[in-house]
Amino acid sequence: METLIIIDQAPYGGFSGREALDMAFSLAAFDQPVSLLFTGAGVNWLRKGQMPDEIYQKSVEKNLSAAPVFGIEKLLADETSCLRYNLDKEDLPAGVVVVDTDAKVIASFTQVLFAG
Amino acid sequence: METLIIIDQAPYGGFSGREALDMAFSLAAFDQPVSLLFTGAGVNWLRKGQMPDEIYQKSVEKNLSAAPVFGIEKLLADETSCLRYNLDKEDLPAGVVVVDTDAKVIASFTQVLFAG
Amino acid sequence: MSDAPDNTFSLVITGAPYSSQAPQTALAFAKAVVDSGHLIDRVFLYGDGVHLASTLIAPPSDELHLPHAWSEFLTEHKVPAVACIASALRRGLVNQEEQDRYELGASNVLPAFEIAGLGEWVESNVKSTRTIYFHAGS
Amino acid sequence: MSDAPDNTFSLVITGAPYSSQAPQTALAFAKAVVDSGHLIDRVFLYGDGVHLASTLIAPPSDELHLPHAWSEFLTEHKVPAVACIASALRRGLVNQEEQDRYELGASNVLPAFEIAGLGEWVESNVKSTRTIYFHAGS
Amino acid sequence: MSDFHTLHILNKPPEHPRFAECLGMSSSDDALLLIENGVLALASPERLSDRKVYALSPDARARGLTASEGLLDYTDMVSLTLKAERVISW
Amino acid sequence: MSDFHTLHILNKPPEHPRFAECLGMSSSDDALLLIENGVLALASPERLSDRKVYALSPDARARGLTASEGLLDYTDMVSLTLKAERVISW
Repeated sequence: METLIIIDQAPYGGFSGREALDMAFSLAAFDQPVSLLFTGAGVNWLRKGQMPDEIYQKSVEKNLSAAPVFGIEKLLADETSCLRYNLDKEDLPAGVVVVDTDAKVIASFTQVLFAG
Repeated sequence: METLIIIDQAPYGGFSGREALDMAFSLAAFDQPVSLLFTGAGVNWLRKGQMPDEIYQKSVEKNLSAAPVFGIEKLLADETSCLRYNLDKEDLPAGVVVVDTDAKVIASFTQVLFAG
Repeated sequence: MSDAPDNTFSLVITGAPYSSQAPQTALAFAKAVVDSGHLIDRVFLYGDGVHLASTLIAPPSDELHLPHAWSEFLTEHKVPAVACIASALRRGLVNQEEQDRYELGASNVLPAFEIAGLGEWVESNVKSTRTIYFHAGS
Repeated sequence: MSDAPDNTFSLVITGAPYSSQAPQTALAFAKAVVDSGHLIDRVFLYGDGVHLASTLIAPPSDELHLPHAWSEFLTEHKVPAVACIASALRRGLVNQEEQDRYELGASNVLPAFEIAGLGEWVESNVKSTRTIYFHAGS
Repeated sequence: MSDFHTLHILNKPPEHPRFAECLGMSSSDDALLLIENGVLALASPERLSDRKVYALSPDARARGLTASEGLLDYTDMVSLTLKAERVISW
Repeated sequence: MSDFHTLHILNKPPEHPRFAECLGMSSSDDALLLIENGVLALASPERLSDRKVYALSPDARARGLTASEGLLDYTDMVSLTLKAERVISW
């Protein structure tokens, strides 16, 4: 069983993205294959140089950099969303694959879910 | 002081519209002039024939019909949103005025707020 | 997948009662699962969904009491229900054990609900025919 | 309106802690109001915002404890704070009085917060120079 | 074999960003089930033209809406989730 | 006299329906203050061309964004709310 978790919410303004990441880490911890797709405002998770200390939150950039170590398989980013938010491919964290998200991408996973 | 409360959420799926109505009733109870603007998915508050018994909620249609009695001044509905949701002027509850919502409408109120 | 009995469902609720419609839709779905002869392996409350397990919700008497309606269903059909511990602690839902551990003044979790980790969700997800999510709509 | 002191603010928070950023932004704004020599007439919690008043929230120790940070601010600056009673009862926030009235097993409202009706919001709204709303963003 | 590839359960109104996301990530081999505020798409159905569309009848009734076909109750919804290869709640 | 008619405080990303509502109900005499996830509009600023735009610096920094002008702290935000005739939180 291969799971895709979609993150379409930007970080910091809400907590559902963090909760999505926790779900991904839990699946990986139990050896269940899991990938993440960032789309819509969710691609802002992938921007470099996040400094949320003044709003009393921890950087999700750091959390996300642990993803490969914890066994998350793929980190996907929706191409149109990256364009909309001015994120160039070369600026994305190492290992992130830019995709044109459509029904075929979805069909390559056994289950697809959101955290909220 | 004239207050405009904007309802842009459809009824039943969430509760912020009901909470907006409670705010309007409270202002009116303390003799503060208050009007409501329905826009976006919020115009679905104005559809006739709502029957939410099977989802265990009370009809907001009934709540809203009490608005003039409780002293709500104006009930405004955004024209573009009504078109989008196939609401004809003649189908709207009595007393609802359809407006092309722009900065001028906003400027005619002392304060403008959402319930959430 | 066939539509025949002995399919098992896992239900995940992430929307709060009296803020989203998720707990009501999930309950109607859960009743239909049981009525259709299928099994519910587990109900998992996550994110804002954990509020459904509160003992302290007191809606107006002419509104459906969702935590009580859910508790009755869970008890009647012996369906286990789990609130995610990380979500619960951040949102003020604690059982006796967490009350003691964090030295809090009270506990407020209904007896029909346990507090546990995401491992419960993973396990249920793996063994169920279908895992269905009930999110806030707005 | 001038920017000179003795302006009064009324703050309304409708977004929940650990679900929205509203309580953090509102606290930073409230501190800036006081630092600028203005007054805060009242803080009003509405809708999901009432969860900020919970005594039972226990976030991880390396995260800001928003209910405690707010309580300290309110106490230090003697700012009254009110959670809407209708929102609170639907969301499982009750003080001693409501616990007794509804025969509930516990109460869970921080001492810095009162429970009262929307009339408090109307009054504060009328007498303040500005009422500023802090909603969930998502 | 499954009746269709993916069942998309949509509980948000058409202007919600996730509504457009759902349409973008689904194909005409998929089915859409409108529930809760998602049934508001019945008031402007042209957006969904090439999809197999179902709607929860209690939610449509609640909102004063109806449809000439595809209205389901919760039991039908249970069956539908078993007919798809995968189910996504948006 | 006020410096501008209305101060719009926007805490939602550009794809949120309320973002478009806000633009539709504001005019070039108004000012926009981007806070929380609203600062993401700084990444695609062409949408806001004819408006006076401010952004909360702590929120922009948190999200790895910056702006050549209009970055404010919370104290500036307090002043701004007093300069407008009315303040709307979207």
